[in-house]
Amino acid sequence: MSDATEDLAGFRADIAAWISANCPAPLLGRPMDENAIVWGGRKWTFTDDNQRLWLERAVARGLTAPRWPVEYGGAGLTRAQEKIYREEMERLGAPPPLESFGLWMLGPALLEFGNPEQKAEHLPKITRGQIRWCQGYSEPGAGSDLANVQTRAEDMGDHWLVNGQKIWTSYADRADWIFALVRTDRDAPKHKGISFLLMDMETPGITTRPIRLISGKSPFCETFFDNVKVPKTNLVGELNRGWDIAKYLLTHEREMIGGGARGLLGGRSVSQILASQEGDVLADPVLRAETMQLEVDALAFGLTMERYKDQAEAGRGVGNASAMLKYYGTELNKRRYELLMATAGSEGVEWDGPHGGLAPEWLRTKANSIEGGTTEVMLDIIAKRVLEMPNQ
Amino acid sequence: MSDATEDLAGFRADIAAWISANCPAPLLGRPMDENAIVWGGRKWTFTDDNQRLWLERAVARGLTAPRWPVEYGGAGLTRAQEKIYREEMERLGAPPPLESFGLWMLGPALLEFGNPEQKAEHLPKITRGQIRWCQGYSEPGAGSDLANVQTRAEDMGDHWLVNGQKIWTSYADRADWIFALVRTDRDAPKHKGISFLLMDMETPGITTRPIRLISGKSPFCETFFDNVKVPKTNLVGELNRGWDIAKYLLTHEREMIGGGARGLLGGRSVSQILASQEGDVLADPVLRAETMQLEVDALAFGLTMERYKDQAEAGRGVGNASAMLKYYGTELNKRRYELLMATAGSEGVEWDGPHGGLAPEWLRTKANSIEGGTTEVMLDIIAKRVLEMPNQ
Amino acid sequence: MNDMTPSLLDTEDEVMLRDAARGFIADFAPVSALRANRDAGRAHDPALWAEMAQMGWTGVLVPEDAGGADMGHRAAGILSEEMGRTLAASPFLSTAVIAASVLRDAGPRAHGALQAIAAGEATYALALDEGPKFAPAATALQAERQGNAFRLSGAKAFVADGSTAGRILVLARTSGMAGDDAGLTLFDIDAARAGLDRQTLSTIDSRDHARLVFDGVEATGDDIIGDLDNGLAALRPGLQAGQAALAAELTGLAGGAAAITLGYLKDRRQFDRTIGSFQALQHRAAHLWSEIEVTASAIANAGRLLDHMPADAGLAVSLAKARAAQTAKLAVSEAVQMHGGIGMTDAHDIGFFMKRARVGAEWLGDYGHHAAVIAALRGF
Amino acid sequence: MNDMTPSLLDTEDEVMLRDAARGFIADFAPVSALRANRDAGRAHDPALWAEMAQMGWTGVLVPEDAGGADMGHRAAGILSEEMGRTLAASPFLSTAVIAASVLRDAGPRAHGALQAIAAGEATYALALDEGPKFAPAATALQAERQGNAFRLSGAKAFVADGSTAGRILVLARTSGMAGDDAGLTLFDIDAARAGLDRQTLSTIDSRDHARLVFDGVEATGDDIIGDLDNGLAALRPGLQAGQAALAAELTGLAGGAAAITLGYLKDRRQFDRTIGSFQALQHRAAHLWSEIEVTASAIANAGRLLDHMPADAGLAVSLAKARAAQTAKLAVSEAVQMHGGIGMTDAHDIGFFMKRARVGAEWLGDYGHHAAVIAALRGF
Repeated sequence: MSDATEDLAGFRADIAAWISANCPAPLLGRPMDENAIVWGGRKWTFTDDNQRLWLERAVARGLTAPRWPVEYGGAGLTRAQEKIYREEMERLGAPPPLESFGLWMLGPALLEFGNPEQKAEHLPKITRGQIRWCQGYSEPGAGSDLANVQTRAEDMGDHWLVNGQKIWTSYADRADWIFALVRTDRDAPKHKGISFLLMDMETPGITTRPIRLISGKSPFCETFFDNVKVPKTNLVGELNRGWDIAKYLLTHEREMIGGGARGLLGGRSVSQILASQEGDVLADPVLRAETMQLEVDALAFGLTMERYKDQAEAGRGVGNASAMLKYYGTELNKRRYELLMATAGSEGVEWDGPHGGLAPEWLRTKANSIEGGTTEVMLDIIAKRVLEMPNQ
Repeated sequence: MSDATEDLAGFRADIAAWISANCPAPLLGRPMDENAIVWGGRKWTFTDDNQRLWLERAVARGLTAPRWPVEYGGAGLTRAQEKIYREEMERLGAPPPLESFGLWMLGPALLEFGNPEQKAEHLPKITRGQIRWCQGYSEPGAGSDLANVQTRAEDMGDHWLVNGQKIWTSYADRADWIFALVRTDRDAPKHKGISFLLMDMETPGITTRPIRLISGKSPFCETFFDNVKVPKTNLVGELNRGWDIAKYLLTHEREMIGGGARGLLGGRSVSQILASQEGDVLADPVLRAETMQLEVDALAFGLTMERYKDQAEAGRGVGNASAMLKYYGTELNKRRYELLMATAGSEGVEWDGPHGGLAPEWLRTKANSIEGGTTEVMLDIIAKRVLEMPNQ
Repeated sequence: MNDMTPSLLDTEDEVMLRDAARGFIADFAPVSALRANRDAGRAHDPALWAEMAQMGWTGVLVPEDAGGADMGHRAAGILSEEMGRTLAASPFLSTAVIAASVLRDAGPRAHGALQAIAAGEATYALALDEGPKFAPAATALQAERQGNAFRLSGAKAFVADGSTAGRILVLARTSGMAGDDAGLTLFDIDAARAGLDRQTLSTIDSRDHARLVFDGVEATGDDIIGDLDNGLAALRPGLQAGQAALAAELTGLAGGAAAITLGYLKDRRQFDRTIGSFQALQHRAAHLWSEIEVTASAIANAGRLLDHMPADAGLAVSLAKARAAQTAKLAVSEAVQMHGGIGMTDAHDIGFFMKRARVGAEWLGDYGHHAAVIAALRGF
Repeated sequence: MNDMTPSLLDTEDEVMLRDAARGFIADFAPVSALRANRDAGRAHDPALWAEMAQMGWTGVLVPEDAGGADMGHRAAGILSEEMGRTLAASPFLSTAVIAASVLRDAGPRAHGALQAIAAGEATYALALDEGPKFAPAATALQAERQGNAFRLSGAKAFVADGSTAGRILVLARTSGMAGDDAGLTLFDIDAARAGLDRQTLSTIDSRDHARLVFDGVEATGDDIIGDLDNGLAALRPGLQAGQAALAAELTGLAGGAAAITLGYLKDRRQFDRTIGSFQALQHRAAHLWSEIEVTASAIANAGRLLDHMPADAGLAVSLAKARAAQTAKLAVSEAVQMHGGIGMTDAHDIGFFMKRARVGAEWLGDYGHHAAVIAALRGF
């Protein structure tokens, strides 16, 4: 056993012991439904004290952001350590102490593109769950054409004046701050002239309106900007180079969405769920063959996620190939829920039947292949940028 | 029962009696393999006297071309009668007395576009199996772009002078005449300036070379034209309007190819074949589910072929929707043979194993979705012409 | 399927019926009507049902001597298809198709019931499945004999139109065990009968579905349709008619979703061009259209065979339902995906198609069930 | 699969091995070599095998003390993948992978055999299946005891490298009945032994496959690998190694077919544009690339587990073979279709990929077999 391997084995034992000692027992092994997620932020109320306690302890150890530097409230883990941490969390049934767009999206962007003041100001509030962020990319009518940004920020000397409208801003009605793409040069080509701006949602002139989805839920909002004054210091990275940050985050988001098979499933595969259900639904050769196919594809895709993460870690960038993870992962997730609905039969079509929130989750998965870049855009990216297929 | 229905019942009885009385018993129920087909023509030799006898009797009754006018050697049947004729042929296990490109392709073109002399000259020789035709459409490098005709026919006053090369000419090495698209106006737009020309393959300057396919067979040839002199009267339809005839025949061909599930299968479905085989290959849920799906789709497609034929007969043209028949039928046929290969296991991969010519036929089906317009071209046609989707 | 099958083309009468139905439904039951019903918390609009009765649709399968139009199963399929195009909600399938098909074989006693259906005065629900999958023989609900009467006890899990129908056709076990084909009896009872608890389910298609709990509900021999212990035979015509009509509805639904999507693709611009000009979307739209065309043939065939050779229609009916379930699934998947974000919003109609397609795929037997029926009939 | 699984990334050594293999194969075993073999009526070129021995490939799984390079299963997979890219034909899989894996567990007696493999002097074939589908337990070929010896009688239907191999690993029944897992014994015999008739099969992939008929072939206890009546256990390491390497070959084949096709799409013009600019083809090419990427992970994983935790590698091996069979099928279907007419001609190479993919999909278990193994291991 090499030294590195030995160190990791030690780390595994330590972290497992820490989780066991610190995660309140009532939280262990609970299904990860919507209500079990801790999002944090000014408006947040914990559903119980255990959640609060677990968050506080994780914050103290830096484990809300395991790989971020310790100075910003992270734990400074290596990729291998982080993987072990997540494995042990899953094995012990401990829920993530905190989830947020700050952790997933803004933090990585600031770590890469932010200046020291911005990092010091925003990152600790994210790791401590004090500020909840939302993302302002899409605009009405622009759809997949993200670079078609019409919301404009005018340079008024001592501040930016923002006017326009965003759509698909996740939980904007519950978020404290927004990171958004705004147009700062209207004469430049589409992908130039975009900047990356941070705004406090309490700034006068910002209003939000939830969008009701086909699942009956409203996780997204429309967000309106009417003469919103934003400090000049809230611009991240270079002026008019916001598209670079957006691309960086899109790649990041794709990997994340591609890997997502959370929700009702928890860590379980569809086959495990079906095998545990009453009545032998898999006696039907059609459903059985589909389940086998899904199992085969999901196992292979899980390995692929690991391989790509290892590759990114090894410093060999994943780049445009992340489009594949997003494409494959989201299509797989849709198949997963189609199969669950098919096996649930008439019980599955109730909004609140014996299978709990299956129907809304099923409908929710239909957005997987749209948000963060549609399946069609991902295939275009693979064809044009990975395979270098011609335009004419 | 209406008069029409009564008449048809009478026709069914008559034709069944005629088939029983005239088709030599040894031909009944034989598998329709390659060697069982009668193609006719100057170079033809019957494999046995029964084939010759059956052809002669069918010719006498006009039944090599059931729907053609009696004056050209047809039987003048209605669509409903023809359908009954084919049903009874299949039920009694009688083979078609004659197959040929003349019957399938050139005849319909001449009936629609030919002048009286051309009809009188060529149609009877087709129905009697005296002349075997081949088709000269494709050219090297043109692929799906059939209108990209480079073979040219120059007007030399008293004759056409033809130079160029055709590819995918079916059995050109065994055919007596060829119908071909030739360019007669090099300055006109691509689809104009093409004419439809008939040529005797014995004319000096025409040579052929068989193309060996991945199946090991050579049903197609390259055909070369080197200063070939062709009588002016061999042009069908209007000068430079040959594309109209080609389109008419392409539609016709598509319907024909789409409907084709002949060869080894005879009239049997894949499920019937599999159910009759030793060992329960369908105990495997994967193969079972695939067989079920194929059965469902094949039954529904068979009904669709009937519906479209009825529609054409009712005078409501099928038009561009024929692209769907071609697309769906050929893709279905490929699935059929993939399934047969999968169930045959290692026996299927022998060129000449226990499943006879399965492997070559399987490979042959791969051309189904290429010849007569590729699947991609068919989908383009449906999208642009049936669904009227935009170009930009 | 059989060389005597009549042509699958619509007759002139059928073309007229389809045109009339499409026009009427566009006016009186567009998708916005389903939305209005949903928002008002009602499963369907009685005024629409009254209009359908006026036009003779409620009597589409009722004999003329009972006041029906007796147009036949192909006609019922055409009406269902047109209703499917806009997701028009009504008790049509449960009442005018299933119940009418069961009752017209039930002899003179059912004359009044058929008259009431044709007149639009009676509505029916079929209480059949007790678990999440279609399985008539699995019926366990007991009809216990007490002298001349029966007491029905048990639960039906998923009854379409179950909370609003005036009458219930309920399959109950009078002998044998759950799983036996024999020993089942079909009862036709008033939904208001004592001991029957109807629990409305909140389902994704915003239609009326209910769980029915029978707690000693009384029935007599007069309530039996067909023969004691032979209820499956009495039910078969209704089941087949219902499966064929539901398949037609799903095919109409697929066509409706495809048409809305095609309109969107021709209209919507992105990346400086109409998205309908992207070849990848064109090929997928063309494939979807092809699937719908092929399924339409199976729908027409099922209607024709039920009209002309009902004893041999089993394969055709299962073929129609199997194909329709898959085609509708493809259509709504493509429709929602091609709409992008807007299709995910409740404000857009396309989501309704996806929800109804899922319910329709399950009800009266899913793809796997019908594919297995076909496999059995085809001998493998 | 397991949280201790080593990284699936190629190590530096593996990257070098792959590069070297690709270069060598491009020079010495391009697709044209397969064509030349086929046209010459020979299954593979002994000169190529000698070169492979020179480079240590024949000893990739042979321990160093027997003269092997002992590079492991991941390395064998990389070599197989590269051979798959050009359809390089050799006895590599039968000999260097399957036989070497079986023999290295067979104790000191097999030392000489392993030396001969590493030196490129011995070639092996595995005589297993007696019917058209992979089914070791179905073995019926009898090894009848006669004193200290056995007499083998029966037939093996489809033996890869069966007509050219110098030695045969043959699974025979020493007790029990066809279908029993127990009662099988694995023999290692000289192919020249009396009573063994080798009938060369003409197969679509132009490789060596034979039907082997055993008519009282004599074997002794010394010829037994592993334990009497426990042949499946002795065979397992070879089977798993072979399945993983065959899966790697098929994935390389898929990648090779995709690369040729991509080149064609970028080159070929039609309708006045490069056909690779058609979006429908682009999306299909992108999908195919995605499938190959995902399968490549399963291949790497199978190799890693065979190297590091062979006792737990069953799921990983079946996953690799299941994915590879389907991916190769998709790749060759798309490749042939996208080539159009030219792809149908024997003069073009792409057809060879389709033919080998079909053979590889069947050999050592098809998709359905391995998917069922996975289902069983995953508890459903």
